[in-house]
Amino acid sequence: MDSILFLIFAAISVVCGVNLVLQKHPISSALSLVGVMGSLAVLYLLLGGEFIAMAQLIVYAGAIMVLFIFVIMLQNAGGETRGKKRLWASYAGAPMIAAIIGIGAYLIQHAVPHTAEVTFGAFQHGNPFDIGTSLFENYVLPFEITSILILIAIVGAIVLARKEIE
Amino acid sequence: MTLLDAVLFLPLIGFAALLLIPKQFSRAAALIISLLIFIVSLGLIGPYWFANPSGYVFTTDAVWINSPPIRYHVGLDGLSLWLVLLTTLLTPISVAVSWKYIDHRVKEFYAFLILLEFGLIGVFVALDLFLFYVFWEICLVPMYFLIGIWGHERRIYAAVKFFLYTMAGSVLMLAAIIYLYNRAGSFDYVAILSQIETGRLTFTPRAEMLLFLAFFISFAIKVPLFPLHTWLPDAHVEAPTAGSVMLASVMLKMGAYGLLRYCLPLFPDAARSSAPWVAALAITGIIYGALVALVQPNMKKLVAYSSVSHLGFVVLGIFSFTQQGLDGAVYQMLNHGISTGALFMLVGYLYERRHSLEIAAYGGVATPAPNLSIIFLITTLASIGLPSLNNFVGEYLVLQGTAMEHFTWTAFAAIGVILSACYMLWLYQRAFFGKASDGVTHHIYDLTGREWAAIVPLIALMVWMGTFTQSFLPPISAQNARILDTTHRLKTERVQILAPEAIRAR
Amino acid sequence: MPQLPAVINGPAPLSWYLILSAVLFALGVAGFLFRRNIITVFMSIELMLNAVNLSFIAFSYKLGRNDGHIFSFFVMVVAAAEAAVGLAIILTVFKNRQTLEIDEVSSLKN
Amino acid sequence: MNFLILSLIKAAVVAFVLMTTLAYLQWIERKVIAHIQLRVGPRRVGPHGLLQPLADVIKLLTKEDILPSHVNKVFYFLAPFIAVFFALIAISVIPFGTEISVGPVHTAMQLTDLNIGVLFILGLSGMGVYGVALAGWASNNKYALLGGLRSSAQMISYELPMALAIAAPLLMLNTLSFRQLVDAQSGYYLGFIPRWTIFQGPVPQVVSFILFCIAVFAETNRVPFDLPEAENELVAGFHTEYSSMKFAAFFMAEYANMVTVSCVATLLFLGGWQPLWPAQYGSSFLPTATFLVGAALCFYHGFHPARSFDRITLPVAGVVFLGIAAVFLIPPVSAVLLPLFWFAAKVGFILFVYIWVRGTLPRFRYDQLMRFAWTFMFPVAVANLFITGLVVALT
Amino acid sequence: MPASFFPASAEYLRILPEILLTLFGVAIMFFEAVLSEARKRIFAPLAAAGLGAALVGSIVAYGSPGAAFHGMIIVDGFATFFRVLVVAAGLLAVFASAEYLWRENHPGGEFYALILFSVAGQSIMASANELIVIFIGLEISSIASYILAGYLRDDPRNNEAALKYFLLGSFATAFLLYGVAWIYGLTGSTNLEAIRLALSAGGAPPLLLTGAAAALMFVGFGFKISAAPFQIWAPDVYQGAPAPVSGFLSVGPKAAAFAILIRTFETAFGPIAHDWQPLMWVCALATMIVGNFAAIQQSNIKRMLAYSSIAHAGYVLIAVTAASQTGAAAAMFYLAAYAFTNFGAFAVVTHVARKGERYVKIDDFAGLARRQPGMAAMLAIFLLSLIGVPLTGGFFGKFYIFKAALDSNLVWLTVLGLLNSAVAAYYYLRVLVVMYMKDPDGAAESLPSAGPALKLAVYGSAIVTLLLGILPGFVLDFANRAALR
Repeated sequence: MDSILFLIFAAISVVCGVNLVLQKHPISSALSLVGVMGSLAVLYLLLGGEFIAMAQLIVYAGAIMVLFIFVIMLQNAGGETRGKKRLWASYAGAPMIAAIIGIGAYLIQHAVPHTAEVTFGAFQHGNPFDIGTSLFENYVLPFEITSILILIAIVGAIVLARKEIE
Repeated sequence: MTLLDAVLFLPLIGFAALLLIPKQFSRAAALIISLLIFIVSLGLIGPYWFANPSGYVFTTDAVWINSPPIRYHVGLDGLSLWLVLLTTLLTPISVAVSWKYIDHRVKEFYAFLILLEFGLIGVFVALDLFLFYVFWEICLVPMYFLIGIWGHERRIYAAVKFFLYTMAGSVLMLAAIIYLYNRAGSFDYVAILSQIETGRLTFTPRAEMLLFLAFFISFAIKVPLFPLHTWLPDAHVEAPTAGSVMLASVMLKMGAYGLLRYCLPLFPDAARSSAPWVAALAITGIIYGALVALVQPNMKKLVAYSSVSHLGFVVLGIFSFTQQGLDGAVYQMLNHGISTGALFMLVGYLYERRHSLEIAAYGGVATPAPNLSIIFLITTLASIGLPSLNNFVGEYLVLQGTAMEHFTWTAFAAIGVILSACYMLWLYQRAFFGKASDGVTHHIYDLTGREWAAIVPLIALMVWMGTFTQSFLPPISAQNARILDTTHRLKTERVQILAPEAIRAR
Repeated sequence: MPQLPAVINGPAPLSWYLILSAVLFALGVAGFLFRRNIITVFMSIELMLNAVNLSFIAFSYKLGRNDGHIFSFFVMVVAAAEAAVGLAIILTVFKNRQTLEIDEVSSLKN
Repeated sequence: MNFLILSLIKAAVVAFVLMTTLAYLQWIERKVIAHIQLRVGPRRVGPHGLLQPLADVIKLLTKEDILPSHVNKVFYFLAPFIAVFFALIAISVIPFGTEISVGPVHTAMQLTDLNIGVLFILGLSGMGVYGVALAGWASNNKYALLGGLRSSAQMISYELPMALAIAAPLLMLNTLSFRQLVDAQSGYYLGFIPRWTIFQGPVPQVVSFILFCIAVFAETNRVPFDLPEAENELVAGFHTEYSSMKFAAFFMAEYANMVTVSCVATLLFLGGWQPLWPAQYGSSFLPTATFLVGAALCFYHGFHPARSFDRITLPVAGVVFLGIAAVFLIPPVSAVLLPLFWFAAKVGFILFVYIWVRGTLPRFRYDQLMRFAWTFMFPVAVANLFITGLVVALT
Repeated sequence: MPASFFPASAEYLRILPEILLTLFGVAIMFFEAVLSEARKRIFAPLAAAGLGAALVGSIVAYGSPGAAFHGMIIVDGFATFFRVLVVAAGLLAVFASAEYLWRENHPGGEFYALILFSVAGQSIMASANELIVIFIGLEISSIASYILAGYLRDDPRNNEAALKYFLLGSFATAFLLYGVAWIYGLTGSTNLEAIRLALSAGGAPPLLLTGAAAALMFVGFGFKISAAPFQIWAPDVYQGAPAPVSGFLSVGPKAAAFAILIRTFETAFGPIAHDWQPLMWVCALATMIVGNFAAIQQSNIKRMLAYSSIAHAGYVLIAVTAASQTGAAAAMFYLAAYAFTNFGAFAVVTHVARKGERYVKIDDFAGLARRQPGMAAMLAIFLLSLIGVPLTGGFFGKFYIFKAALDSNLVWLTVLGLLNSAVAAYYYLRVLVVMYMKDPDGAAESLPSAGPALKLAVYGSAIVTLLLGILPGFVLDFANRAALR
């Protein structure tokens, strides 16, 4: 069942990922990405990451991607036109990517012990309590400095996007 | 704090002072400063006047940077003594010749000139490889500006070419210096030399050859040796008179000085094994320079190519590995400094009057300017190597020294002497004799008092050096003997490592 | 968490997860390199970050510690900040040029 | 397979109840609004218009499904599905009552008890924006687009104070599972003040409750925050181009969301199915009493001569109420139904407030709405969270 | 609440500079909101005060060295060196931009706040001892930099710079993260010391994988330091960004990126140094060559300086390739010298460019020596230092780097590097030529004299450049003592 679930959602995510790359219109790409994120959230659950799966939904799918869609809608730009310059990409791109993936997969297959298997429920430290404990004990510094990051993002978005007030 | 430190740092102080002094006084200030430096520097002769000390005098050895241990280590020996004096002498003269010639951005001009003096003196007195390199590079900057700002039409091209050639050579030298430091654990020239002499520091032949080449190429560019000389005519032609004087008289000597000071003692085996090749290049340079000078329509270019030829003698002498050859080479360095410096000044005088460097624009100058003609003639003869004038002594010694070891070299080199007579006399004939054209009679006037004052010391020195050789030669010979001693001993006895006592016993 | 009966619990090898992560990462790279719409390019980067997160979580499972979860949490936060700023930048570009074609944003150079 | 069957049964029950609720919520709303406006509301179809929802459904199903020619077809079809999917799936983590035992089966009155239930709800509510945004965009119509943009902006903006408002009680209760949340609110101060979050020490979460309520009004695009659908400005907002079932889907999503957030508010702040006062003071008789009163009213009005219309329906309703009141007195059944009653009562109250507000408050202007979110809601929520956190940390 | 929950006060002391920077940044944002337009001149002094406080803070923090927050950061000489360096870079940026912002009609506290935050990020990078902190620090610095690069949002050049910087920067970050993920998976830790232990222990993970992970991380770092072949963003960004920002970008983030590069590769990946050295070798060489040969062809001075800064990254990579303590020390010294030199050059460019940055061609510097001899002389000093002429900091920097390289027997890299630096002289000289040897273009409008703050930045940089060239001992000794291992 675990592997079946994995295969289903892996397939969804890969199909969505390919779709993201192939779709001409950004909105289609954006929704494909949401699809990837959603299926990844399920995979996180399979790996025992309850909190992170929800964070994936809330932060990524629910906030970041909405922002993307928002901007795409604001600009209301059409699909991209076919450029001559990138023609080589359409011929060389796919085999190249396939080759890279192949090599990577081969490496990984040989690097990770075959005994390592994922059983649903075997990993118990992904719940909010454990995450919170780690976050506020070991990782309190990164957590705190992340606030600077967010502050910057706020300031930056305001600096760049606000309307000029006469 | 010794006298030498004072001589070294006075120009730097002078440079700063010049920058601060108001524009209208800068000429006078530059003259006063450079004269003051010259007078102070005369004191350097002291030890050699009373005795002929072996080794370094006026040494200062202080820490500059802790790690890596870079020291402010300066000292004077027979080799550097005269070169320092040549520098300090030519600087006020350069100031004097530029008095009218330089009419814009006067203050900067003199500032750069004095800064150049600082670098040059530094090069000649540094006893720390790193310090040497620093001064070596410092010389580059003011000269670059002197050529680039106050030069003639193609000044920018010439300045950049000059800079890049020298820079390219010197980076290799830097690599070699660092490598030496890594092997010897010190930048101190004296320490490294003693390590090499005592056999504590040895190189594989290949490494030694590479190190030698790294230094050699850098120096050869500066000398300049035959295929690396192409920057020189450009730089000379485009430089203002004072720049040409400093360039020809002192800066070219940096290369030869480097060969003597570093290439030979530090890498004797490599130097000796490459001597035939170097000599071949030097002879090629002598003949090539002379031939090209022969066909030059441009006076300054002619003098420039004659420099290539003359410096060929210097290199030939150095790589003859004989006492006479080395003495001659050093003497020739000084001679060339004085006679070619004088030639450039005189050409500069002509240019100030006629505003042309083409030989064809002159002719019959002797009529409106007899005194100028006479001075030019003396200088020409000195440059040719007329006996009793200075160049004769140098060339003779070089040829003699070379002949002792390799007679064929001498035979070829002698052709250069003959050719030099041809091109110099032909130049004199074309420029000073014949019927004076309107342009010449209208513009040419005789020497002014300032011009006299600038040229007379050089003429006097030509005669003095040509006749009273012994006033100058002893310190040089002593130093050269030491260099030769090092290289010989190492050549013959390098097989076994010598104890320091054994060396001292010699 | 409701537990599934053991009968239908068939484990999946961990390396599958990692390979999936690599595949998604490569897809992201491909999107970045081959796409010309600025927003799509940016989304490709997000896809790469997601792939990285999957790796983190998978490794976390392997190591039996939750550090990886924390890391991917930070990655999400950073991605959010990046998205806010990045989209603001894209908006300014669009405002001044009226285009989202990356090839047309090349007024610099000589 | 026990688990699966049980889950299916529960899902079926929940789905049926939810659908019915949604349908009748609409009816109730129309009735309440009508009464607020001194009208009578629907009463043509069935007694008191009770069959109106049914009629509406039939109408929507049989209406012509218009597919405008200029829309982006894929997303145009996808949008309502997304909206309704995320709206309905959220209910799966909501518990309605305590655990029950029917014969050998022991189960919770809840589809699934995630230990991250609150996060799940938050996540889904974030996903709900997609339906709205996509609908607006896919319609390829400027009113729809503006409506879509507005409502997504609004939902994003208000999600923040909502999440912060939720965080405060979570800090006190220290769990993310809805069931445990409710359990943590059991008990009474001084024997009669319920330990609901809005009353619980050390920091009674009144402020966050209010904030939450305001935020969810905006989240669900309800008056006074229904700018995206402002008829006089934007026709009908993002669903301008939708008709028949697809329109119904949006409609259903909106009401489902209302129900969900009401449930969440109940669970988080109002103690879930915990009674208002302890059983020893007779709280378990309240349902019976209520329905008795209801029955009495029905009978009173039914037999009132002025109400000739209701001569049959009201007495029937009264009889039904009487029956219900009786059911609440049967001990084993009442154990199951009492929590349900309390839960439904609280949710119903909040839903009533929704309708009440709609009937009384005017609409915001768009800039007011956004400014309100960022300059009032957000700072207050942060301050509340900060104070709560501080107090919790210190005690 | 357990007492151990709160870190000890010494640990807070160790992040004092970051705390100060953040506080001042927030204060500026606060005043931005409440102050009237007329009072907005206080932002620059306030930011300078913040940076000054951070400077003191870094030194105070150095008073209690050691790791803090569960080994997330470590305060040692290395960290302090780079902290001081990035704070100084920020200080220069503040001085150079005060006038610029008024000139471009964009005065505002956000700019300074972003500089402070960016510096805080770099400061975190300097002291980070853990990959996640490195990552977050890097992002803080980068995101602030993206915004700064596009700060004048109505200027299409700014937009383009910001966009390219942002897209390529985020792309690189993803690679970095993927590398981090693998390192975490392979070694079970993200703490640099722990990684080092894991890699040197008996059961070290397969080299192929650690190597691949390290390479992925290097892609990320390589982008930030603009090493070839990841340098493509740099010219566009430096050309398009506001001149003082370009100066800042070429200095602060770069130095901090080198700090983490050195710390990561020499601490964590030290055990596999022999395996990454060849790669670094190639990268260093390629970086120098790309930078120098592209710079020769430029006519825009900002673009030229961008390529030159790529080339300089190549020189520093030589020191990194050396993988030794002297190498690290040399890189530190070089970065210090380079920071002041390059920033100074950009500051002069800022001044000459004038409103709207219309005069950024090299030819626009014609006759600068006549018009403003002081500025010209300073730029000459900076250019000479970039060439590596003695008595300037650049010279000693190059010297130490090549010395370190020779120490590690990288003879050919040294020789090629030196030849590269000779090539580089060519394009720097071109600017000198134009400034000193060409007459000013008659059409160019007159150049107002620089304001005091800009002058302070320019002259200050020049003084430090010269100081590092004449008395490098102090800085070098510190670097030597502080260098890792």
